This record gives sequence, C-alpha cells and structure tokens, in this order.
Amino acid sequence: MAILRKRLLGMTLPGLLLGVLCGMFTGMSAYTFYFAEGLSYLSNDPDACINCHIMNEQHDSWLKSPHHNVAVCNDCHVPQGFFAKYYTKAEHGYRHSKGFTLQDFHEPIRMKESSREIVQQNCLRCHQSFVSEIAGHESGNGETPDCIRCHSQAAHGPVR
Amino acid sequence: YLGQNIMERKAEARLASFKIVELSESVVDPAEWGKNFPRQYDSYKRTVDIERTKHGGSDAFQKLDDDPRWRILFKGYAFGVDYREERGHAYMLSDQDITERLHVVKQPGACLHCHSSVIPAYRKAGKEAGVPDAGGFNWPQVMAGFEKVCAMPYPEARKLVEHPVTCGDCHDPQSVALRVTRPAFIYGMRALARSDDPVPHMPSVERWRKGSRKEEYDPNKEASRQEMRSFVCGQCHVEYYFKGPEKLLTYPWHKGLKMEQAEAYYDEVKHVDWKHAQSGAGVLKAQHPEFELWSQGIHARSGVSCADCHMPYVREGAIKISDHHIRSPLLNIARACQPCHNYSEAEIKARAETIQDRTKAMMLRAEDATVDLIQALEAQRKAGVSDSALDKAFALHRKAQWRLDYVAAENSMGFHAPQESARILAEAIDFARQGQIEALKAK
Amino acid sequence: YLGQNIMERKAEARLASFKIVELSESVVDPAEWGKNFPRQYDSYKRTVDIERTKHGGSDAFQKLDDDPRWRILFKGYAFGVDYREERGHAYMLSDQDITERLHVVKQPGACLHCHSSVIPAYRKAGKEAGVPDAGGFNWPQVMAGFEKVCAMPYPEARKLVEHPVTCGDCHDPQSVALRVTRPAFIYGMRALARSDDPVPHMPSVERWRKGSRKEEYDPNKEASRQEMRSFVCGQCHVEYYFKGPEKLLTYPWHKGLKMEQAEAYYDEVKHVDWKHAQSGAGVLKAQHPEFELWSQGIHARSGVSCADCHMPYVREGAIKISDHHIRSPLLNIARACQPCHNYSEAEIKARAETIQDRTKAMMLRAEDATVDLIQALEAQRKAGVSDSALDKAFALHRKAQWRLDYVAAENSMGFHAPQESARILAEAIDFARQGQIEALKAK
Ligand code: HEC
Ligand code: HEC
Ligand code: HEC
Ligand code: HEC
Ligand code: HEC
Ligand code: HEC
Ligand code: HEC
Ligand code: HEC
Ligand code: HEC
Ligand code: HEC
Ligand code: HEC
Ligand code: HEC
Ligand code: HEC
Ligand code: HEC
Ligand SMILES: [Ca+2]
Ligand SMILES: [Ca+2]
Repeated sequence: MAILRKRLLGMTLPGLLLGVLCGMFTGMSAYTFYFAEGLSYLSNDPDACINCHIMNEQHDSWLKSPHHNVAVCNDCHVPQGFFAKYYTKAEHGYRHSKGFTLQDFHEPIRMKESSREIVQQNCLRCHQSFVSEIAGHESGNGETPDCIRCHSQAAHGPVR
Repeated sequence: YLGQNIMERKAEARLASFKIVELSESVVDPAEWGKNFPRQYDSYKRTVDIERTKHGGSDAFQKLDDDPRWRILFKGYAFGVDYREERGHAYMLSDQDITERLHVVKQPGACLHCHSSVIPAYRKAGKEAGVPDAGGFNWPQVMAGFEKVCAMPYPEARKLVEHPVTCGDCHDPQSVALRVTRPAFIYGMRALARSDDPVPHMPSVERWRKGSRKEEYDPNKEASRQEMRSFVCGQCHVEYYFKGPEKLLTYPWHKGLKMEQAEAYYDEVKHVDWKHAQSGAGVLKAQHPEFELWSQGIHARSGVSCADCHMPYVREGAIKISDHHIRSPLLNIARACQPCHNYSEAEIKARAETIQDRTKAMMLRAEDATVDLIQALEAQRKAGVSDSALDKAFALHRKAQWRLDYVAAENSMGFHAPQESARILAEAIDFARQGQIEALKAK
Repeated sequence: YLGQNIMERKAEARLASFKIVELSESVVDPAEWGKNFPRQYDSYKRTVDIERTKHGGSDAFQKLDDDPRWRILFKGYAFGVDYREERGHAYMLSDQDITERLHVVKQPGACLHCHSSVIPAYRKAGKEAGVPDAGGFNWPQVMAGFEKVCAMPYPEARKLVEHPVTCGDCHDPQSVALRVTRPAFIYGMRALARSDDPVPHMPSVERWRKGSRKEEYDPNKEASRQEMRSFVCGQCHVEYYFKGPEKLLTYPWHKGLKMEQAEAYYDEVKHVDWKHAQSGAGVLKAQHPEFELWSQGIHARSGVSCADCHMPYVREGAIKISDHHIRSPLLNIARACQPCHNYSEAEIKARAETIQDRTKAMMLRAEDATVDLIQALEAQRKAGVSDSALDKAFALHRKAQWRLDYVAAENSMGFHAPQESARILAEAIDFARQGQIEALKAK
C-alpha cells in the first residue's frame, strides 16, 4: 500500500484518469477489449476474471477457500479507495492483457510485490480489530506481520 | 491482431486432441501415437537432449573416471568396467547395447524389461509357450512370455525388440489412461501389499490391506490416478535382482520398501551379486532405487508423484499438457517446483543443491571408509589370515557396500529423501569402520 | 443475537490493551507488566506446566539414568553428575540453584546471563564499575556490568537476581516492541556479521555486510521484526563458553554458525572443556545450539522463526495474541504447524516423529561408537601406551565427542535441521571409529 500511495500521491486527477484510459486503450484495441470481456476489470464478478482461462486455477482454488462466500477477487486484489481502485484495475488490465496476448509472462503466475501489499492491506481492512494487538505496536519499527506467510491457504484453499 | 490471437486461444482450449489414427495394443511405434497427440510426442522426442546439472543431468560421462574409488569398490564385477551417468529415455536401448558390461559378462533377456518396449515380445513368447491369443492386453500371455524372455540369452532376446519405452508402456491405447504393463512391478506390488511395511503414500495399498485379501493387489485396478503418476515410473526405477537360474527379474519388496527390508530379503534368500575380488566378501549391487527412496521422503508422504516433478504441466496455448521431456527437474524449475514452492528459481536450486552437496560429502566419506575396509581385508588375506577368521568383517563389508551403493546408485544425490539418505550413509560408515576394526583384530 | 455478539466482540477488540501502569526499565516484576497485558501474562505463567512428548517436553527426568552411556561420555565433568531434560522458563532460575553441577564445581556469575532477568544487576554492577547513570537502557553500563558479573563467583552473583526471564528481557517497556538485551548475543552477532559464513535467513546481516561496515552490526537497529522473533531466543539458546580467567561468556560465531566453524574457533583459541577421565583426551562440551542448528534448517531458510512455532498466535475472544506459554510445539500442533501445513494433527506429529526417530537411532549409533573409542583408549593407557602415541586418537575423540554432543545437547532431536543433524552424526561415527582404529594401532 505504501508503494501505491506514493505512486498515487505523485499524480494529479487528470493524470490518473489518463492512466485509466491508457490502460484501456493502449493495452487493448477496442475489439480485443470487447472480445476478451475487458470490462471484466471494471466488474466485481469473479466470473469476469475467468474470462481468461489463465485465471482458472486461482478461481477454482478460491472456490475451495473459506473466503469464497465472504470475499470476491476484487475484495483482496484491488485497493478500496476509489482512485486507487481504478488505477489498479487499469494497470492490471493493461499488464495482464499484454501478458495474455504476448504470452510472455512468468509461469506459474506470481503476484508482484505491489500486488502483495494490496492484498495485505485488504486482510487488515477486514480483520483489523482481530489483529489489532499483533499488527503493529504504537511505536517501535511498526512492521506488520505478513499475513500471507501463514494464511495463504485462507485465500486460495488448500491445494494449489 | 490482438483480437484474433485471443480468438485462437479460446478455440485452442476446446480442441485438445484429434483422433487421427486408430490406436491398439499392436501399435508400438510412437510416431503413430504422435499423430493423435502431437504435443506429447514432440516433447517425448526431446529426451535425446544432453545437458548437465551439478549432480545429475544427461551427459553420459564415465563415473569410474570421475571418481576412481569406484573401480576399487566394484572390483571383480561388470560395473567395475563401465558405469556411466544415465541419460534420456531415447537412449535406453542403445546405451544397453554399447555398455561394456554386456560384453564382459553374459547377460539375460531380463534386461529388456526396462530398456525397451517389450510387451509385444512378451506376448509373442507367451503365445509360443502355449497361452492362447485373446483381445486386448492379454495378461496371461504377457506373464508367460515375461518368464521366457527373462531366461533367454540377451543377444537372442534383443532381436525381439525395437523401441525404447513408448506410449503403450504407460498408456492404454483406447483411453490414454495411465496403466502399468511390467510383470516384475505387478509381482513386486503384490508382495509389498502382503508385507506389513507402512506405506502412507500409497493409499490404495493401505486400503487393500484392510480388505478381504482374497485377490492379489492389482495397481491397474486399485491405484488412484495420483498413485499411477508414480507407479508408471516404479516399473523400472527400482532395485532388482535376477532370481535363480531362470533369471526371473524380481523386485525385493517382500518385507517392505526400505533399504534394510530389501537387505533382509536378500539375506534370507542368500543372494550374492558377486564375490569382491579384493576383499573376498560376498556383496550386493544396488541399482537405481528411485522409487524406493522417494517412498521414504517428505514429497512422497505429501502425495507428490514422480510425474509432478519430472513431467510437470506446461501450458501450450490454452491447454495444459504433461511435459514428456522427462529429465532433471532442476533444468525446469519454474514448472517443476514453483507451482508448490513460492521462491525464486535461484533459491529453489540453492536449496536442492544444499541437500545434494551434503549427501555428496557424506557419500565420499562412506566411500573412503569402505575402501579402507576393502584394503584392510585384502592385506589380512595376503598376510594369510583364514577366511573363517574374517567372517565378521566379510559380513560388515556386505552391509557397508550395500548401503553406500544404495545411495550412490540412486540418481537424485539424496534429494528424493535427504534425511533417509543420510541415515543410510551413516550406517555405511559405521559398518565399514567396524569391519576395518574386525579385520585388524582377526588373526 | 448474531449482531449483538459481533458488537460485543468489536468492543472487546478495541480494549486489546489498556495502559494501567507506567512501565519502565526499572520494572522487572512480570506481574506489573501483566497489568497492561493480562493475556500475555496469563500464558507466560503457564510455563510451569509439566508434560512429556516422545522426544521432548517439560518433565525434568535425569538423562544419565535414561541412557547410562552418558555417564561414560561425561566422565570427569560436572555433566556426568547431573544432567536433566530442560523444562519451562518458569524454572530456569530454580533449576540452576538445584543442579548438582553447581555443587560439584565452582561456577561463575556468567551463568545468570541466561537464567535470570539479569539486566538491572548488570546496570548496578556497571555503575559500580564507574559508568555513569543515564536514561533508558544504558548500554554502556550494562556492558560493563556484564563483564563484572561474569567474573563473580556464582553464589555472590546469585544474590543480585530474583526472576527468571521476564518481559523486559525481550520487550521495550515503552513500545512493547521486541528487543535483545543480552551482551553476549550482541558480541556474538557482531562477530558473525564480520565472518563470511552465508546467512540467507538473516537478511539484515547480509545487508550490513554490503554496507560500509564502519559501525558494528546491531540487531536492535538493523533486524526486521521477523528476524527479532528468533533473535530474542538466540540470546540464550546457543552454544557458549567462558573465555579466559574472566569467565567472559562468549558465543563462538567468529567463523560462522556451523558446527565445524565453532569447532575451528575453539581449536584456534585452544579451548578445552575438560580432560576426559577415562580416555585422557581434551574434549569439548556442547550446549543447546538450537539457534545454530535451526539456522541450518529448511524452516529458517523459509523465514520461519522460533516464535512462529513456539509462540504461535492464539485466539483470545475477539483478538489474537502470541502464546507466551513457550513449550514443545508438538503439544500445540493446530496452532504451531497447521497454518502452514495442511495435514491432520496426527499426520504432522507422525512426520515430526519420523524425523526424530531417525535422529535418535543415529545418535545411539554415535554414542556406541564414541563409548567404544573411550574404552579402547582407556585400555591402551592401562596397557602402558604413552600419551604421545595416542595423540591422533585423542584428536579424533575430541572431534567425535563434539559432534555427538552437538546433536544430543540440541533439544529438538534433529527436528530443527534433520539432514544437517544426520550429517553431523555421520561424522561423529566416522571419527569415533577412526579413533578406535588409531587407538588399536598405537603401541
Ligand atoms: C481472501 C483474499 C483473496 C481472494 C478473495 C482472492 N485472492 Fe487471489 N490471492 C490472495 C493471496 C493471499 C494470494 C497469494 C497466495 C500465495 O502467495 O500463496 C493470491 C494470489 C493470486 C494470484 C497470483 C498467484 C500467486 O500464487 O501468486 C492470482 C492470479 C490470483 N490470486 C487471482 C485471484 C482470482 C482470479 C480471484 C477470484 C476468483 C482471487 N484471486 C481471489 C488473496 C485472495
Ligand atoms: C485478459 C486476461 C485476464 C483477465 C480477464 C484477468 N487476468 Fe489476471 N492475469 C492475467 C495474466 C496474463 C497474468 C500474468 C501477468 C504477469 O505475470 O505479469 C495475470 C496475473 C494476475 C495476478 C498476479 C500478477 C500481479 O499483477 O501481481 C493477479 C493477482 C490477477 N491476475 C488477478 C486477476 C483478477 C482479480 C481478475 C479479475 C478482476 C483478473 N486477474 C482477470 C490475465 C488475466
Ligand atoms: C472482504 C473482507 C475480507 C477480506 C478482504 C479478507 N477476509 Fe478473511 N475473513 C473474512 C470473513 C467475513 C471471514 C469469516 C468467514 C467464515 O468464517 O466463514 C474471514 C475468515 C478468515 C480466516 C479464518 C478462516 C480460516 O481460514 O479458517 C482467516 C485465517 C482469514 N480470514 C485471513 C485473511 C487473510 C490472510 C486475508 C488477506 C489475504 C483476508 N482474510 C482477507 C473477511 C475478509
Ligand atoms: C506466524 C503465523 C501467522 C501470521 C503471520 C498471521 N497469522 Fe493469523 N492466525 C495464525 C494462527 C496460528 C491462528 C489460529 C489461532 C487460534 O486458533 O487460536 C490465526 C488466526 C487468524 C484468524 C482467525 C481464524 C479463526 O479461527 O477464525 C484471522 C482472521 C487471522 N488469523 C488473520 C490474520 C491477519 C489479517 C494477519 C496479518 C496481519 C495474520 N493473521 C497473520 C497464524 C498467523
Ligand atoms: C519433488 C520433486 C521430485 C519427485 C517427486 C521425484 N523426483 Fe526425481 N529428481 C528430482 C530432483 C530435484 C532430482 C535431481 C536432479 C539433478 O541433480 O539434476 C531428481 C533426480 C532424478 C533422477 C536422475 C535425473 C538426472 O538428471 O540424472 C531420476 C532417474 C529420477 N529423479 C527419477 C524419479 C522417480 C522414478 C521418481 C518417483 C518414484 C522421482 N524421481 C520423484 C525431483 C523429484
Ligand atoms: C528393473 C529395471 C531395469 C533392469 C532389469 C535393467 N535396467 Fe538398466 N537401467 C534401468 C534404469 C531405471 C536406468 C537409469 C538409472 C541408472 O542408470 O541408475 C538404467 C540404466 C542403464 C544403463 C546406463 C547407465 C549405466 O549404468 O552405465 C545401462 C548401460 C544399463 N542400464 C544396462 C542394463 C543391463 C545390461 C541390464 C541387464 C543386466 C539392465 N540394464 C537391466 C533399469 C533397468
Ligand atoms: C521401461 C522402463 C522405464 C520406465 C517405465 C521409465 N523409465 Fe526412466 N529411465 C529408464 C532407463 C533405462 C533410463 C536410462 C537411459 C539411459 O541412460 O540410456 C531412464 C532414465 C531416466 C531419467 C534420467 C534422464 C537424464 O537426463 O539423465 C529420468 C529423470 C527418468 N528416467 C525418469 C522417469 C520417470 C519420471 C518415469 C515415469 C513417468 C520413468 N522414468 C519411466 C527406464 C524407464
Ligand atoms: C514413462 C511413461 C510415459 C510414456 C512412455 C508416455 N507417457 Fe504420456 N503420460 C505419462 C504420464 C505420467 C501422464 C500424466 C497422466 C495423468 O496425470 O493422468 C501422461 C499423460 C499423457 C496424455 C494426457 C494429457 C497430458 O498431457 O497430461 C497424453 C495424451 C499422453 N500422455 C500421450 C503420450 C504419447 C503420445 C506418448 C508417446 C509418444 C506417451 N504419452 C508416452 C507417462 C508416459
Ligand atoms: C506438488 C507439490 C510439490 C512439488 C511439485 C515440489 N514440492 Fe517440494 N515440497 C512439497 C511439500 C508438500 C513439501 C513438504 C513440506 C510441507 O509439508 O509443506 C516439500 C518440501 C520440500 C523441501 C524441504 C524438504 C527438506 O527435506 O528439506 C525442499 C528443499 C523442496 N521441497 C524442494 C523442491 C524442489 C527442488 C522441487 C522441484 C524439483 C519440488 N520441491 C517440487 C511440495 C512440492
Ligand atoms: C518449524 C517449527 C520450529 C521452529 C522454527 C523452531 N522450533 Fe524449536 N522445536 C520444534 C519442534 C517440533 C520441537 C520438538 C519438540 C518435541 O520433541 O516435543 C522443538 C524443540 C525445541 C526445544 C525443546 C523443547 C522440549 O520440548 O524439550 C527448544 C528449547 C527449542 N525447540 C527452541 C527453539 C529455538 C530457540 C528456535 C529458534 C532458534 C526454534 N526452536 C525454532 C519446532 C520448531
Ligand atoms: C548461553 C546461555 C546459557 C548459559 C550461559 C547457561 N545456561 Fe543453563 N541453560 C540454557 C538453556 C537455553 C537451557 C535449556 C536447554 C537445555 O537444557 O539444553 C539451559 C538449561 C540448564 C539447566 C537445566 C537442564 C540441565 O542441563 O540439567 C541447568 C541445570 C542449567 N542450565 C545450569 C546452568 C549453569 C550451572 C550454568 C553456568 C555454568 C548455565 N546453565 C549457563 C542457557 C544457558
Ligand atoms: C534469558 C534466557 C532465555 C531466553 C531469552 C529464552 N530462553 Fe528458552 N529457556 C531458557 C532456559 C534456561 C531454559 C531451561 C529452563 C529449565 O530447564 O529450568 C529454557 C527452556 C526453553 C524451552 C523448553 C521448554 C520445555 O517445556 O522443555 C523452550 C521450548 C524454549 N526455552 C524456547 C524459547 C524460545 C522460543 C525463546 C524466544 C521466544 C526463548 N526460549 C527465550 C533460557 C532462555
Ligand atoms: C522470551 C521472550 C519473551 C518474553 C520473556 C516475553 N515476550 Fe512478549 N513477545 C515475545 C515475542 C517473540 C512476541 C511476538 C512479537 C512480534 O511478532 O513482534 C511477543 C509479543 C508480545 C506482545 C504483542 C502482542 C502479541 O501478543 O503478539 C505483548 C503485548 C507482549 N509480548 C507482552 C509480554 C509480557 C507482558 C511479558 C511478560 C509477562 C512478555 N511479553 C514476555 C517474546 C517474549
Ligand atoms: C510459518 C510457516 C511454517 C510453520 C509455522 C511450520 N512450518 Fe514446516 N515447513 C514450512 C516450509 C516453508 C517448509 C519447507 C518446504 C517448502 O518450502 O514448502 C516446511 C517443511 C517442513 C517439513 C519437511 C522438511 C523435512 O526436512 O522433511 C516438515 C516435516 C515440517 N515442515 C513440519 C513442521 C512442524 C511439525 C511444524 C510445527 C511444529 C511446522 N512445520 C511449522 C513452513 C512452516
Ligand atoms: Ca542422468
Ligand atoms: Ca524440555
């Protein structure tokens, strides 16, 4: 989140919108955008993600996770502030479409460091009070424990 | 352009395979199978590739030159003449033809069980032995033929086969489902199921044991798909011996899959591979116990099969296929390991090599100890000490050599079961040094 | 109803910790800290509990009776008189008072570094040594006092302390953030950072090494929270010796954290713990190298800290806290292991015990070998063989005993680093048997 906030702070509102638009239109022709159901990225429906078969595995494992009836993909994978949300959607939309089209991404797919931070912030968003005692002391180095280190199975189920 | 690309991929996802030729038990040539399954066939052909890793790979260098202690350790046995790093499946038949081991000693047809696509030959021999034809695989014929071909002299049997391992050895020609075809494996698994060695990584065996036990355990009927993904490899990547004058290929699993259980079996049937030319002890040779050592490791216990690492899924467009380029997973870490281990490729390699380096260091220590024992025995015999006075030391040489060779002949340099390999080597060292002490004391 | 329940829990969550008393460096009594942090204090008090596991637990039985070989192995040393299974933190000070080891030998104040809440005593002694008072922790005073207290006779130093390890030993009283307080650990980490032993599990050390190196490495400044979750334990759960006549408590990490690096350091400074009463060799005693052995294991390499397993999070109403009932994780598998390992408790236990059983078997083998060596040496000395003729065998006894004891004194029965423990024991066996051969040959 820290990274994202830094990135966003350096941007004006028009800059942000431009980012969103660039993501949509330079990454995909309008046709591609339509055919690959590019609007997926703007929707909240997990089925939108599996328009890309590449996401099947994560979708299936999410279905088996204790979260599948309380959190959809976007609850974890995009930040919740309005601008941050659409910025991220655009950025992912661009990068993933490019990856999908050029088939030049690393497999198995791994979250970028910035995506990990977004997820971590979302864990905290929902579980804030439960982890208040462990999540960071008022002073000291203030680092929050990495939730995913112990709970990766909570999000995508036992068998990956 | 972009849109078209996506359309292609969506289409691809639907058409995984076309039925172009009709496959049956009699179709041995992989090129025929390849017409229906071109992707698998393409990767299958790549087992001709040659590449080296730190402790493995497919460069068939001479192990006896790499570490000359093995010339001493194998003194008096065919392995002391030619013993190479193994390589891809494409070479299995030709490498057998060219090994010096075949020229210095008369070998039986039994070898072909694991070095060729042998089933049609078994069927033919079975028919000659009087078992009638029948549709499909015809197990009775295959089993009868197996016995006959094992006993043949190698050059005669060699004429019956043409291909290294091919599709039908692991797949049903109709359904392409996995199957095992090797008689020695069938017999081995029957014996294992009847033993009481716990095998938590083989749930179908544990289940069979709880049943009526009226019929023998049959992997083709009982095993899960995940188990079959290791069983097809366990057909060949196992310790074996040729039983009796019939040279019947046999896997020593009657007491269980552990190193000392095989040893106890050999002791019971009084099997000796050869009399060591320098020490005079009757010793055993271990051969590629990958299946057995993997069985003792944490991966097997976690349900990770041979195919998971050695034939990982690769995505070809929209479909995932099993990589039939079977090789060292360390040449393919992203696909072989990263689906389960979320570290960088460099880090995963470092972890595997740390395990292998430790094993190697212990192995060298065990080699030194066993060579010291051999030399102590040789010295005493030269000094005129009688064989009966050296009995205890002979027995210890047998134990030490078996343990050392068990880890050395296994091809993962300890990776398949790190702690178990270390345990085996620790025992090798202990027995070798104890043997040396017994030899020194003997008069 | 549901709604109300959730509301209640949310309220509770906000009251996670109240500041009831003002904590400072001078507040040692855990009961005072417990007023602000009642949940942690409650679990902290439970380290009085006594429970046994297959290879560990907190029942302080006499190890010398459990396995009498240790009476031979420790002949001539205080450990040969009284050596028990260790138990919970609550007992650390009283167990030290009652051990026979303290009565048969004069011990120094250095012991208290790890058996008590000793910092105020260090501060007091530092002040007496002339270091002025200052706010906060006052490192200069603590460091000076550490040297003074180490050198004191134990009974004198004992009067300066009252409590076993308490909150302030691991926590800053203002922020409750983790901190390390133990001088010997600070010095040890400095030396380790200056060595070139790779420590992939300590990123802050690797980072410091790449910097200017002008200031010494300081865990309290550089280490991440995750590293601190092991460093607080590394303050005490380590191999140590008392350096020189000043009895300065020292961790032998100057060449690195591995077993042979500590040995090389001891060889260099010519340290000998005692002359073995039966064999005559100058040998070493190993003590609880948990931190060092954990460092060689796959868990450390994967970033898993001591606290992850020994102080797992536990749900208390609507919040989670760190379980301060530090004990065997095998008594708490659901919390200690299951978040990362998705198997049943029984299966996880079986896996850990498989590792431990193998270690135990190798350890017994190494014990037998070392006892045989000791007896061979004793026999030769009785037969009148001179010490100089036995030099090589003495050196081998030292090496073997160090390795055997390293694994035996470590308290996880190999679990913290299974393959590394096996490697160490394999070497112990080799050196012990080689020593026996040298002894037999000596004239
Ligand atoms: C409750 C939170 C949560 C939900 C809901 C969720 N994810 Fe994830 N996702 C995570 C976490 C945590 C990881 C990292 C897992 C790891 O590192 O083992 C992850 C990883 C991923 C990855 C990268 C693969 C990897 O292992 O790094 C992809 C792709 C992904 N998720 C897609 C999805 C999709 C598609 C959905 C919806 C069908 C979804 N996620 C739902 C939390 C979530
Ligand atoms: C156009 C196809 C497509 C769609 C639709 C799609 N993804 Fe992906 N996704 C990809 C590709 C390709 C990658 C790998 C990109 C890379 O590694 O750079 C990827 C990677 C990811 C990652 C991990 C990489 C990172 O950026 O950190 C996450 C998380 C993820 N997707 C989540 C989602 C979610 C959530 C949705 C639905 C809202 C979704 N994806 C929809 C194709 C797609
Ligand atoms: C949209 C809100 C939301 C987000 C985001 C979220 N959670 Fe949850 N989580 C919940 C709710 C609600 C439950 C209770 C579900 C239940 O018990 O069925 C839950 C349950 C859990 C549980 C207990 C279930 C289990 O696995 O046994 C864990 C652990 C957990 N979450 C961790 C996480 C972590 C780690 C993340 C981030 C990767 C995360 N959560 C993200 C809402 C969320
Ligand atoms: C070192 C491992 C570890 C880390 C890191 C960790 N947790 Fe947990 N978590 C646990 C354990 C163990 C439990 C079970 C506690 C119990 O059952 O008493 C747990 C329980 C939970 C639960 C409640 C599950 C239930 O039973 O309902 C939630 C929610 C949760 N954690 C969220 C988080 C979040 C959010 C983070 C990051 C701030 C996090 N955890 C970091 C180990 C961890
Ligand atoms: C968890 C992954 C994993 C599993 C499961 C596994 N292996 Fe391996 N195997 C490896 C690794 C890693 C090596 C070492 C390769 C190297 O040194 O280059 C290896 C080496 C080998 C080699 C030698 C390869 C070479 O490069 O010379 C053979 C043969 C082999 N394994 C067969 C098997 C068989 C048969 C099974 C099942 C009974 C099996 N393996 C199970 C990972 C695995
Ligand atoms: C039970 C199955 C099996 C039988 C029977 C068998 N092999 Fe092999 N052979 C293998 C496997 C698996 C490998 C690869 C692993 C290895 O080299 O350790 C191999 C490798 C080889 C190699 C290449 C490496 C080397 O050792 O130089 C030669 C040559 C060879 N075998 C010859 C023979 C001969 C001759 C016989 C008969 C005496 C025989 N094999 C019987 C399974 C078998
Ligand atoms: C019919 C017998 C047979 C079967 C079945 C078999 N192998 Fe092999 N395998 C061999 C032989 C023989 C060799 C050695 C070939 C040579 O060196 O010429 C070998 C070599 C290998 C190698 C070494 C490759 C290299 O580059 O060094 C690996 C890895 C391997 N096999 C894995 C497997 C796996 C995994 C399976 C199951 C999916 C399997 N094998 C099934 C007989 C077999
Ligand atoms: C040494 C054993 C072995 C040989 C030889 C072999 N395969 Fe396979 N094959 C496997 C395994 C293991 C799988 C994975 C099956 C599973 O998971 O059910 C597989 C899977 C397949 C599949 C299913 C789709 C996939 O890719 O997972 C096809 C089709 C296939 N093989 C075709 C062939 C063809 C064609 C040949 C010969 C050119 C061949 N195989 C040779 C072991 C083998
Ligand atoms: C299908 C899943 C899977 C695959 C593929 C896999 N592993 Fe593992 N690995 C595991 C599991 C499960 C464990 C045991 C630990 C656990 O329970 O989390 C493990 C443990 C390990 C360990 C620690 C064990 C030890 O003895 O120290 C190493 C190292 C390791 N794996 C390396 C590899 C490498 C290298 C590969 C690829 C050649 C690989 N793994 C492939 C699942 C897998
Ligand atoms: C991955 C989990 C894990 C980690 C990390 C870990 N331990 Fe342990 N530890 C264990 C297990 C399991 C045992 C064996 C307990 C038994 O036999 O009952 C053990 C045993 C012990 C014991 C003896 C306990 C007893 O019951 O007698 C001590 C002391 C100890 N560990 C300290 C440490 C220290 C200090 C660290 C960090 C340097 C550490 N451990 C890291 C799992 C762990
Ligand atoms: C570097 C820290 C450290 C120092 C210094 C230290 N101890 Fe300990 N001691 C420990 C730890 C950690 C344990 C628990 C692990 C174990 O018993 O192996 C322990 C356990 C003990 C035990 C209980 C188990 C047993 O061995 O019977 C006694 C008694 C004891 N120590 C006495 C002493 C005496 C006397 C001294 C001074 C000569 C001393 N200790 C110095 C850290 C230390
Ligand atoms: C101030 C020194 C000191 C510190 C700091 C310390 N320990 Fe200990 N620990 C000891 C001593 C001494 C004992 C033995 C007490 C006895 O036997 O009387 C012990 C015993 C133990 C035991 C054995 C408990 C049993 O039931 O057998 C475990 C486990 C343990 N410590 C883990 C840890 C962990 C984890 C940490 C860090 C979070 C830690 N210790 C920090 C000194 C320390
Ligand atoms: C042997 C070391 C040790 C001792 C002694 C100790 N703690 Fe802790 N404590 C820890 C560790 C490790 C953590 C986890 C901190 C983290 O992850 O940052 C912790 C965490 C905490 C936290 C933060 C919330 C949580 O539960 O994770 C509080 C509050 C706390 N301890 C209070 C106390 C109190 C009060 C005492 C004395 C009664 C005490 N501690 C004694 C090691 C210790
Ligand atoms: C915070 C995560 C975490 C915790 C807690 C944890 N482990 Fe592990 N464990 C791992 C990782 C990571 C590996 C290495 C394999 C891998 O990379 O997946 C591993 C490996 C293992 C292995 C295989 C290693 C080998 O040498 O064979 C065993 C067994 C194991 N763990 C048991 C335990 C037990 C028992 C506990 C509890 C006392 C425990 N673990 C706690 C993460 C954890
Ligand atoms: Ca090879
Ligand atoms: Ca204990």
